[in-house]
Amino acid sequence: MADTLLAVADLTVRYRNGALGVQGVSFEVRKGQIVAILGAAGAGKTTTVRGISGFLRSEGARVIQGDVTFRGKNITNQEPHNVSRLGLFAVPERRKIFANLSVQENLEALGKGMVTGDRRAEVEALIFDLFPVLGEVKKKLAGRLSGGQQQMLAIGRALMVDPKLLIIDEMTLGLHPSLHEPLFEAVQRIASTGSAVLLVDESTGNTLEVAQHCVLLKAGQVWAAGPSSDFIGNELLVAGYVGE
Amino acid sequence: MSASEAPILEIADLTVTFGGVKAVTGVSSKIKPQELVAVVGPNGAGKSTLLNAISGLVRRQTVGDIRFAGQPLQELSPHRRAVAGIGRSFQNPPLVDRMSVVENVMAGAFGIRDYRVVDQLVRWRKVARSERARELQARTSLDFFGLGGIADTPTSEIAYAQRKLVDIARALMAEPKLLLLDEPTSGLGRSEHAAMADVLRRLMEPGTMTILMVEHHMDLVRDAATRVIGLQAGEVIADGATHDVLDSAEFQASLVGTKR
Amino acid sequence: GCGRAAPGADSGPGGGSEPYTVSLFADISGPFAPFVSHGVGGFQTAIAAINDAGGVNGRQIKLNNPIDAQSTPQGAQVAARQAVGQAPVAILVSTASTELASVASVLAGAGTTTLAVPNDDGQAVPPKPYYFSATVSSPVAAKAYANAIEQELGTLSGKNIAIVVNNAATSVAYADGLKKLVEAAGGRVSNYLKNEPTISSFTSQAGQIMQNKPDAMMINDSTTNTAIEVAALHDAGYTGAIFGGTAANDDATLKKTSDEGGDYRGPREWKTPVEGDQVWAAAEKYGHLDSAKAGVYFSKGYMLAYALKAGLEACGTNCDAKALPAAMAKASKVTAPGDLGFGASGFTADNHVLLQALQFFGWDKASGKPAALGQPISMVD
Amino acid sequence: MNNVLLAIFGGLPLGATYSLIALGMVLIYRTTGTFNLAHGQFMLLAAFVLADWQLKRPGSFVLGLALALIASGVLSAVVYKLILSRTVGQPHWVAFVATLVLGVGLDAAMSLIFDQPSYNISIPAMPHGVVDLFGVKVGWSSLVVGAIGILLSVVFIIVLRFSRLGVQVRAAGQDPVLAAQGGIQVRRVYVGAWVIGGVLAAIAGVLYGSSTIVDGSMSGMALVAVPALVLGGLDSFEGAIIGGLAIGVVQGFITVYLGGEYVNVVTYSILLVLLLALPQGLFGTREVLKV
Amino acid sequence: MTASTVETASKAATGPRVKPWHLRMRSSLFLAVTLLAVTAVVTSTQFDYNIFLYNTFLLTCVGALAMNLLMGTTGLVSVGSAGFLAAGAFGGVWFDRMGLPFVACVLGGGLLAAVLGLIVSLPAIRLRGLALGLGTISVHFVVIFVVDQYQQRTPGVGVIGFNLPPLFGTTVQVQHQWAWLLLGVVLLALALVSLLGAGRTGRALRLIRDQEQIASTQAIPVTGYKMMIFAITSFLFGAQGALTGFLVGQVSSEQFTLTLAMQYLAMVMVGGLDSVWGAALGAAIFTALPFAMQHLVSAVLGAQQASLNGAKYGVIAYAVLVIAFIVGAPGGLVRLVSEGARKIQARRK
Ligand SMILES: Nc1ncnc2c1ncn2[C@@H]1O[C@H](COP(=O)(O)OP(=O)(O)OP(=O)(O)O)[C@@H](O)[C@H]1O
Ligand SMILES: Nc1ncnc2c1ncn2[C@@H]1O[C@H](COP(=O)(O)OP(=O)(O)OP(=O)(O)O)[C@@H](O)[C@H]1O
Ligand SMILES: [Mg+2]
Ligand SMILES: [Mg+2]
Repeated sequence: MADTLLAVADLTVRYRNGALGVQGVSFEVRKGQIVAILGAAGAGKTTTVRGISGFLRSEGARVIQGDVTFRGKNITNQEPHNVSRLGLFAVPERRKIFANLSVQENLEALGKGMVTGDRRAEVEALIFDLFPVLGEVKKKLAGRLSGGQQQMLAIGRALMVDPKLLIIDEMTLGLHPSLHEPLFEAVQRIASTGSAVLLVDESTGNTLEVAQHCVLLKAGQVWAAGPSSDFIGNELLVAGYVGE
Repeated sequence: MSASEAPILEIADLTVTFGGVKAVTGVSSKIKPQELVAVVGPNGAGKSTLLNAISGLVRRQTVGDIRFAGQPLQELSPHRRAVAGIGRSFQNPPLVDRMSVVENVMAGAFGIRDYRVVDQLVRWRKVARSERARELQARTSLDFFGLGGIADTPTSEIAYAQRKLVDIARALMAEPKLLLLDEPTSGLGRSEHAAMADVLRRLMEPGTMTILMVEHHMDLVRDAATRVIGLQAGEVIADGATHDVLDSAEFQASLVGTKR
Repeated sequence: GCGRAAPGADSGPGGGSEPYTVSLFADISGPFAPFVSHGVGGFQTAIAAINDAGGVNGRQIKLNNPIDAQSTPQGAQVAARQAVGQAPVAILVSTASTELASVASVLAGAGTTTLAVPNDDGQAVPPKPYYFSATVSSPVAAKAYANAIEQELGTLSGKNIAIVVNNAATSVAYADGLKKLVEAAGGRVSNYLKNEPTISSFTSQAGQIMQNKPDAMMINDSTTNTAIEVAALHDAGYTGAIFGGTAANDDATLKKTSDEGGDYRGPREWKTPVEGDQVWAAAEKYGHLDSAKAGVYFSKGYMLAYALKAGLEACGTNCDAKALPAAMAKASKVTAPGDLGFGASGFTADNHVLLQALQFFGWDKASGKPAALGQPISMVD
Repeated sequence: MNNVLLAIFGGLPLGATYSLIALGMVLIYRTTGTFNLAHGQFMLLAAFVLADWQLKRPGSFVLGLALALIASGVLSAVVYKLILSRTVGQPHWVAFVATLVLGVGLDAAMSLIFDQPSYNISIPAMPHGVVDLFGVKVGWSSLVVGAIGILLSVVFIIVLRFSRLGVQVRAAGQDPVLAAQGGIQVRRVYVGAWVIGGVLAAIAGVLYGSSTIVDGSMSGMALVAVPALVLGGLDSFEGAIIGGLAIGVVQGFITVYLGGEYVNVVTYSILLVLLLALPQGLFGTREVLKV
Repeated sequence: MTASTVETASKAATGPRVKPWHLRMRSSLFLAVTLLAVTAVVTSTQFDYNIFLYNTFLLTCVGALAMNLLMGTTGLVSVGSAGFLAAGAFGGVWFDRMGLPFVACVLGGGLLAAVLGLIVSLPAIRLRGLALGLGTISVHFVVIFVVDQYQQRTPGVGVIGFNLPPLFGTTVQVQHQWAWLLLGVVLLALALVSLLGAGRTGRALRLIRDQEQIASTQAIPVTGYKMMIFAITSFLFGAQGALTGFLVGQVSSEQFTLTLAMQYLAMVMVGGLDSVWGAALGAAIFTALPFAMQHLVSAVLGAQQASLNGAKYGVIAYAVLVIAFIVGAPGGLVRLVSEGARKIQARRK
């Protein structure tokens, strides 16, 4: 389809120890869409994200089968900076920030794709509006922030590049509930500008509410997939999630 | 006041300062045995810092008085506090990646001196016996968390949520009297919150444990906690029975995070 | 000692056609290798030449492959044991003195004639009947320095001598010896400075030395340090003679120190082969030109091999490991094609050192070559 | 009084050499998190190449210098590509040991290729005279070394302060994968840093070599400069210069008041105290450790 | 929570990389038996110099085991091992000159090194990683300076160093006796290292290694443990130094170089960190390597080249080998072997 941004076909990722993190996962993300990946702990959500974003080698993993296509280009097993250059930005699991850089520097430690000029002022305003605390601690070393503040910073970094596809793994991890709603709203706003968002999040309800499409993983495979509306209050979801 | 009414943890005017900025400001509170207290509050409110102060990780930056079972902690190093019966888990689980899961859990039992360094060199029988018992205990504990299947997996290879649980299982190995949990459910799905609540209840059952838990998920707090302390900008702004605090309108916005 | 498991006597008798077996160990690797490993080339060149010229007493010399002592005492021990185990008539050694000292007991146990490039300073191995060397011990070398300085200044009495050495045991031993001799002759050691192995400035020290206005100097240091020191001394206004050490006597050092304006003299214990002479040709023929170019250790090895030949000749056709030491001691005159000594070569009776004179060299800017300065300094009383 | 001046003016030129060495090591450390203990070998290679060139073609300099800089830069890039890019994700000290072993191997390789016992470098424009500073005579050449070191660090500080490159470089040094995911051309930044680091080493090697004899012992200089590096803070360019000069002066005082044989032991004792009292050095960033 | 709450997507069986107590003990025991057998074979079939070579391997094993405990298990990067060896060797010399018997000299050398180790552990409490590495370089220079001064100031010793008396007299059997004596020492060291590295202490040390900031919250006295490990490993290094002095018969400050210290770092990395087998294999490789390289070079380039430049090629080959291991097999030889075995097993299934 013309507006397909990301196509994942038969993705199989193997870790160094031989374990298959995911097996034969397929789905698509279209422009303007929010797609959610759901699944229990260890179901393979993070592995899927890694398989797409190229964040594999440092984890000792490889895509051994299947294709990941982004904006028409095959990015399977590509280096992260090449993937990023195409406009894909991933916020990895576990608050990945540069602990020994200040908050401000973290927001600038980005490659060519970083917003400039007026747009930058706009984006920064947006970030500090979403997360006012970050504005107060611009000079602080990121490693000294609280857990939630680090997560805010990680998301803030993603906004600094205006990505075509934004992937956020465990978006609300450690964030106070009062921040959830504005954050989901922000995600919707991003999608509405024609970008797309691939979302992994523990707060299933909110996620399903904002997402158009949903992929439910179980034990490394797609257990169910379809429009989010199908999932809300669905038995299948409960089964896939909790495991009978 | 009966003995059991005496607070197990007594915090008086606790202040933690990082380079001039106060992360915790004049916090005072008494926690009684067998309470399950939830600490809630916005990001950066000082919740983790409070736990760090109790377990002794930010000793130099701390002023104020903390007493555990009547004993002042301020002079005690973190490992002595652990020996005294304070166990904890972490917001970002610090496990030894190059050990198997079960060994990570067993590492939590260090404080139980069933044998000493010297025994290790000479009393092999005794050590072997203790080790077997310890391993069994760890496996049982992993089973309890539904992690029995990954007990022998290298820890570098497990998913994030599993790490969080392993961290808690490790904290339990020392059979602490006071258990500090930092966001036990972050990274767990909503349906797993209920399971966590169940775990917490079962931990409380024998009537020997007191839990102080930092948590953002109000469903779990509601479900499990007997009391809630609300922190904001380092100060206690609410302290009371769970429902009283969670339902009071004035704390809804700032603490609970529901509609503004 | 320990080495008696494999006595070296059975190479002996046999007919005239059977070769003499000779073992060889050396610091082929490790920190000392850049200097001493070239002794191997000298041994090999000379023995190949001797064999081609018909051998000794009608017998060839079979030189075994060199064993690496690795510049460590442990390595030297393994190497020495292996050498003794080969049951040779003689053992050739090209290691530094520490390694040699560490194998003293092994060699003593075997009693096999040992011809070694370094000297042991008469401490670890007290002069032994079977032990022969091509390097003087530090007391003897110190005497040579004192003689050379006296030659330059006319007298030591009332003179200020400054000493600069690398803070390594060997160099310090030379300097200590010189200090004693200078003071005994009525002179004064105005500065006695010790250096770390790597320095990159000598400005402060040069200033300190100049405060005492020395008449002559001794520097016993590495090539790089020597270059820095001479330059700094020159900058500080020193114009007198500087007597260098055996570790800094190569062409590049002589040129550099001369470029910097110092009057530096590097001592050479042996001549080095030069293009066109007999030794150079032999080295080229037998594939050791690289070693020959590398300097004085090649020459030491070369001369020791001819000393061995002299000993074997004196010992006779049926010479064996038992008989050789005594015969060797009689080799008071050793000659070799293209003799490399600065005087007569032969073993001194008291300490079995082959070398008998030493020559200081400076850089001759006009010819772009090193040039001998003054007379050879005799090292025998 | 005279002794004090001797110590200071004797120590400064020494410090200038340390500074120049430290500068290259800081660049590599800051970018790739590798403490490059083969830096001395990079210096040596450049010095050998130039000296060998001058030996064979006396009088010619510029081309030889260019070759020397290229040789060292290329070696540096190759070392990064073949070895250090592959230790990513392993602890810092793995790279530390790798560069140490590499140094040993490079020393052996170079002694095979450059088989003269020693070489000379002469820099045509290098002033040979002596300046008299308050009664202490200091060689011009050491002043030149110091000036070049200071100039180069000023350039680095300006370039990295006033462009986003500085942040990118430090980000790449801390977490290459995360940096790459943010679109930073980590590979280019790394190779660039190694090449420039190699060229800086070459400059240091040529300058130092011109003041002495060039032989294998030069590669030991990098280790001698380590205390300067730690004093300045491992990741600070200003620190490299000031740390280098300071350690140089301290060593000047040690030689004047204690004697040359105490230089290493006293300097390294100072280093130990420094590591304990001020682990991040004068200008370095303190590492954040937080649970 | 029920057993099925946490799904595992792994499709292949994964073995634990680190084993519980009884498996660790079993592998140490296996190593002990192997060493015993090798010693028996070597002493009964080999000549004097080969046994001597084997003896130097056994000595190296002691240090490698100590290094394994220090760096592999506890994560303390030390470049100070040559310093500890020197302290032990000179301690041995010192006690020998006081007229003490052999055993007292060796134990005394070890204890002297252990005291030094305790002093070193004071900075180690605050330093980690690279900083600790640099700190121990400082310690190296200080120790070597002190022993060098001792050597220079002892009359009649200066250049060459100290001589130590031969231990087993001058009989032919001397190296055999040494081999058995040293085997005993290695087995003691092995027992010490593996017993400390397993069980309760072992887990604590690994927690200190990987998660130092929080180890104290698990009731581990981090400071005390670091001091204990430094003291114990320094003792082992010290005893090794003294024994080496007696085996070789000579001790000189020049023997204890920074390169020697590096060797121990590289050794445990090539063999495999946090594994007694890794330590033993590393020691074996590093003892045999110089000789193997010499032979290799002379086979490839001919004896002529070998005598002249063989060692240089050898050093290059050595560097290449070590770097190849560091880069290509981060777990060292032990991991390489175990993963190879696992693969073969997987294929059989
Ligand atoms: N580095 C690794 N090496 C080996 N196996 C791994 C690795 N990381 C993850 N796995 C395995 O891959 C499977 C999927 O893990 P993944 O991290 O993708 O799960 P997840 O769905 O993101 O879970 P969570 O909700 O806990 O983050 C799990 O079985 C896990 O044990
Ligand atoms: N080591 C430190 N140095 C400096 N500031 C710190 C340090 N630790 C915490 N802080 C600051 O103290 C404040 C409280 O942090 P804390 O980690 O206790 O928050 P928290 O309540 O746990 O938040 P979260 O829910 O996000 O985890 C934050 O502003 C944080 O930046
Ligand atoms: Mg995940
Ligand atoms: Mg927190």
